[in-house]
Amino acid sequence: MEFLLSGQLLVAALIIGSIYGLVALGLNLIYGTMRLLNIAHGDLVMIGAYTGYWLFTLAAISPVLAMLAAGALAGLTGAALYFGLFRRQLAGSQPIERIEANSLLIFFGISIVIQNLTALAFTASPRTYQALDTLVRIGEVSIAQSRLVALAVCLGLSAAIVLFLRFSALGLSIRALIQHRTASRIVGIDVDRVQAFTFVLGFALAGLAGTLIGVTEQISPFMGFPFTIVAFVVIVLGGLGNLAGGIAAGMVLGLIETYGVALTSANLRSVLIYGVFILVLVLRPEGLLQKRRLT
Amino acid sequence: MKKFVGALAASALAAAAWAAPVQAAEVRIGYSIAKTGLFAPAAPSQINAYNLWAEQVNARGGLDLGGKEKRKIELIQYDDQSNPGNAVKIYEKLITQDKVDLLLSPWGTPHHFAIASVLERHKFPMIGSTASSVQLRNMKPGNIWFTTAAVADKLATAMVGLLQSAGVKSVAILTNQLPFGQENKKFLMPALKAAGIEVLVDADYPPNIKDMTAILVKVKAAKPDGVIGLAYPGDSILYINKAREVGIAAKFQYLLVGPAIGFFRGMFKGAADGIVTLGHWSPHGDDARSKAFYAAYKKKFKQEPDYLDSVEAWVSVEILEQAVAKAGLDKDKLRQAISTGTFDTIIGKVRFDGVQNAVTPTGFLQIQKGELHVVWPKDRQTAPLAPKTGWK
Amino acid sequence: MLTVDRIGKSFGGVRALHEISFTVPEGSIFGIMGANGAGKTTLFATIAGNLAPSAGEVRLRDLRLTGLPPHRIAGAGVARTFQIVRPFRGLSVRENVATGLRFGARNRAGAAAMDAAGILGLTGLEPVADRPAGALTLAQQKRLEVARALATGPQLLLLDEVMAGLTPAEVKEMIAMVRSIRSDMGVTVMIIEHVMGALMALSDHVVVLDHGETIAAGPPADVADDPAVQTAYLGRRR
Amino acid sequence: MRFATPRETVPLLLVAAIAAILPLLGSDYYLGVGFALFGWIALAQSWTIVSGLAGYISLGHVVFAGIGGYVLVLTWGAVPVWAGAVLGALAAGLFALLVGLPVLRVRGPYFVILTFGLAEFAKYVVINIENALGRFGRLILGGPPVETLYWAMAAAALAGTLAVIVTRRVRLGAGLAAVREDELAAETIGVPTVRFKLLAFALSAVLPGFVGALFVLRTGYFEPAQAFDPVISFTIVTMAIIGGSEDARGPVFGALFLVVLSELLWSNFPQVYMIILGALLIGFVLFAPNGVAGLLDRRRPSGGARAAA
Repeated sequence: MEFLLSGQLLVAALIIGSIYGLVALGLNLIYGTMRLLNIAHGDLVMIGAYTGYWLFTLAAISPVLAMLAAGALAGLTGAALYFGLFRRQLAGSQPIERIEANSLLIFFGISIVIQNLTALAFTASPRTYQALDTLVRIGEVSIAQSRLVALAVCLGLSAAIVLFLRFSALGLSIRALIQHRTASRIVGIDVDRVQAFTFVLGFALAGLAGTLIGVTEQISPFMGFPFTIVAFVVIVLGGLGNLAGGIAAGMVLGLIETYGVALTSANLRSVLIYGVFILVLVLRPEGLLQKRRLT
Repeated sequence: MKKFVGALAASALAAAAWAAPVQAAEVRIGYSIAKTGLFAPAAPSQINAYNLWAEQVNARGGLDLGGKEKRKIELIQYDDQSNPGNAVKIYEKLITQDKVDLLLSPWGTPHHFAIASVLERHKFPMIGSTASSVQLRNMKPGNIWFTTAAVADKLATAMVGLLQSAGVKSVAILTNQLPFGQENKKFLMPALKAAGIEVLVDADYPPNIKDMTAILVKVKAAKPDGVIGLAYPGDSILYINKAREVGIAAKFQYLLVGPAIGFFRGMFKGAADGIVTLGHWSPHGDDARSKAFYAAYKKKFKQEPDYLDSVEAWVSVEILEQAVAKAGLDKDKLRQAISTGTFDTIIGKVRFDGVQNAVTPTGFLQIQKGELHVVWPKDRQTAPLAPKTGWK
Repeated sequence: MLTVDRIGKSFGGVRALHEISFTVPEGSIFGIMGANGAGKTTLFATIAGNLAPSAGEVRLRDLRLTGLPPHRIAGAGVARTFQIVRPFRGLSVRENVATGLRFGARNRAGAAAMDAAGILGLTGLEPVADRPAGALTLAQQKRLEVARALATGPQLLLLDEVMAGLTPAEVKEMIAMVRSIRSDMGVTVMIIEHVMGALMALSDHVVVLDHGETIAAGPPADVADDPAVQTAYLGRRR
Repeated sequence: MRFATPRETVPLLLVAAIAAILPLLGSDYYLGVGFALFGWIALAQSWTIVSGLAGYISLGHVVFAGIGGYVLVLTWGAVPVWAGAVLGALAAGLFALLVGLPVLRVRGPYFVILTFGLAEFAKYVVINIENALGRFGRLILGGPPVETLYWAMAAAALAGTLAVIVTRRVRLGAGLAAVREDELAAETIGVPTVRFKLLAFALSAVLPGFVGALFVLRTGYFEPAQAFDPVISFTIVTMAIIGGSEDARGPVFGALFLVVLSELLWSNFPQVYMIILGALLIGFVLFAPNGVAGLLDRRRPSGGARAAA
């Protein structure tokens, strides 16, 4: 059992956890502020992965730069969808449950469209590329550069966003919106502007994370959905709309996954993840790590 | 309401008219394959082979029909959305609506199994390709044949032979939960035991695995001579990345499915050198047929063929072409020709016994300096097996 | 008819109700007063079974209501309206009432067994009977709350601020309606109201709550003179 | 019983007419299309009972079909084929009863993603069971011919359509409509919400169990990842949304529409088909939330079940 003490294992868990955390953060932002259930979230990850692939393959641009382009592209997609589809939905007088249910179906449609447009454009063939693949040794742990970058970027960005939400005026507005939609309108927050910003930010984060994921994983038009699922598990664990809780839950899931698998069998990974997911939803729909003011 | 029903009726009629067979001079050859869904990423290897074949045959003036005439090929392809249920529907449609002259096989074992009953019902012979399972022996012979040489029980025997020749005394087995991986493991475990090869780590993992570090840390600690990864393409890539990171030093490292696909070697360059995988074909021998196929494929698609799927698909059309040249399009004669004939293919002579390929021995490939060589069986070697030395 | 026996309810340490006890006589109109947050609606929710009390119990004649699910309490003949209206928005007014008729009390005796037309007539909703409930004005939705509750054929009707937000003319109509519910249909009524005059005019008995505790009880006139009530409730309100 | 209304007769007659006409076309292909169409109708009607009438949107309905299929292969050879299919249906219903109590306490979007998670959970559990048993996809040889399966599925579609019509008429339907509109108000006026929801959930599971068994018989192959494919759940929801999920017409229209569309498109333009599907879903949710059925009788005030009338 001494392999459990291996630093390699811990680093792996942290990397997975931080990626989960960042991917889920985007989903959580959008759900928290607008109650939109973005089931197409993973497809933004896919777009980010393709951006990284093409920029590297065609122009030899490093994923570190490509991830910014991917974030921008995904953000633009977000802006188009927000102003094209969701702004009107949110401005209407529909009850929140209706918006939630509708958004799930609309995003499902969007997901199908994005996946198949990508398949039309780039074929369904899986693609991969090797960038930043030098091995870095830190003590007994050896790790590919790309994954080290992923760890640093995911942790850094997650922390930056939490700080931004805590200390900037815009961040404050976002938190106000998460806490209480109607009230924030009354106290004079420009709800539309904050929503647009959050929507774009949520999409951009997914795109950016996508580039980091695409360096180490097979890229295909249909790669995104598992990330949507994981992101949902994470934010349900951390509490829908609870941003810091979500980041922590991403880490927890990374640890559960890595050590759970090491202790039992990788076979049980999905049973484990969905088991946790179901239990949390049935017992505490508001999330395990939920503390109202944690954001 | 009336309007709606009217519109529906009209569109249904339009569909019927559109689907009605067109009397054409071409030989109509149909198949279904996963263009969307779970298996979509795997299908292009097979589609490419079909398209290349049709193009070559047409360039030669058409398909030889029993020596009497030559007709150009028209391929009819449908998407089964990775769903075997759809494949059943599509093959029924191909046979009864489109009235195709010949059928090619879909991608994947479940799809082959699913359409077998359709073929049987309509007495329509079809040569299978990308399917492998011990269960295929339960199929009724006569209208479906399988080119595969990689049935799990035979594979297990061959693997033990290969391991023994490489002096491997202990292994770690990592198995994907998908059927082909599990089936392989089922036959491999007793075979290893019988051969006295010790299994130090036995770990299963799910198809959607994202990180293998946990398993590989265990493998590293156990220091086996060999690692047998009963993996699929996605997890094969994951294995290379993580095994390199963790520093798995076994001299024999095997990945079931994945390394035979063109992009795999391009992706890893030196790191994948020494990896052994399933396959019994390589263009690097002295077979002219193989070299021609390889060159044409590479020229047309700007990538290497999949040494497994593209090759199986290509072998199936080679057999079909030769059988049709002998028997024409008559189903009974064709069945007879396929069942009894011996065919020249890029994997050598092929003859069927019941539904199975009775000739081709199970083989293994190894990546050596970025090229895939046949390393087993010994009489078909294009290069001898070499130990894996580090990750470059 | 209804006995509330030392009911208590707290939400995570916050005490919403404490040791509330009273008895509602058969055939009476029984008023509940109190400032916002005094626990009035919580009291109704514990009687109707929407909330489980932390202590004490509620009995309808010999039947212990506490612990029963809400639909069983409705089946026993207790109906309530909601302060913040909850009509079945997608259904028409008639369907709202029909749903009440289809469920509700198990024993519908005498005047309680009114049909849809009668209830729509009584509540003045006949003209809008085929409109979707979500499209009604607030005043109409308040009446629909009453209509749907009546449709369940109750012996005891809990009315939660059915007059809030109505014009004086509408309040007058509502008062008349409540009176006829008691007199014509023989239904006992408990009523929460902020409109003081209306409550005093209607009720035979009044209970005043403050911070979850009973501070006064008795006939309206007596209660209105109670100094505790005046400081705790009236004093603060003006 | 009152006279049947058009919204009740139209779907019944439509299903019956299609069932009668398709075999006359004399081709296995049409039988195959009909089999799929009726399968989808049966699934979407079942879904409507819990998701359309009670408003609990299930994104995991495939779990019932998967269970039905699994029970069929487990009992294959041990009991007659039809007994296996019926056992599959019962098992699906039983499963719904078992998980329903905790699951139906969860509401709104939480319920939606919970049902999805539940279906995936069941899938992975079955995958692990099959692995432990050493089974890697089960082959079923010698099932009933396509004609038999066709009629069985047509019967399932009729049964599903009837189930929705009857449910809407009886007290259960009125109660479910009340639950959909406002669950708290519903229980307060005496609707036994817990029991009704559970009943609706179980009702909506039985037929999919049967359909799932027929699906397996049709392909002759059972593999958990395919039997529990979430795409099936999504397609059911899409059909119900496009058709309109308020009465028995919606699922028939939705299934008919998508099956015809897919026959026209998917085989040749698969990605285009999927893109159109996605766009249609978005369009209907935004502009015609009551689906084709809603468009047909737009003079109706708004969405509401007539069950209570």
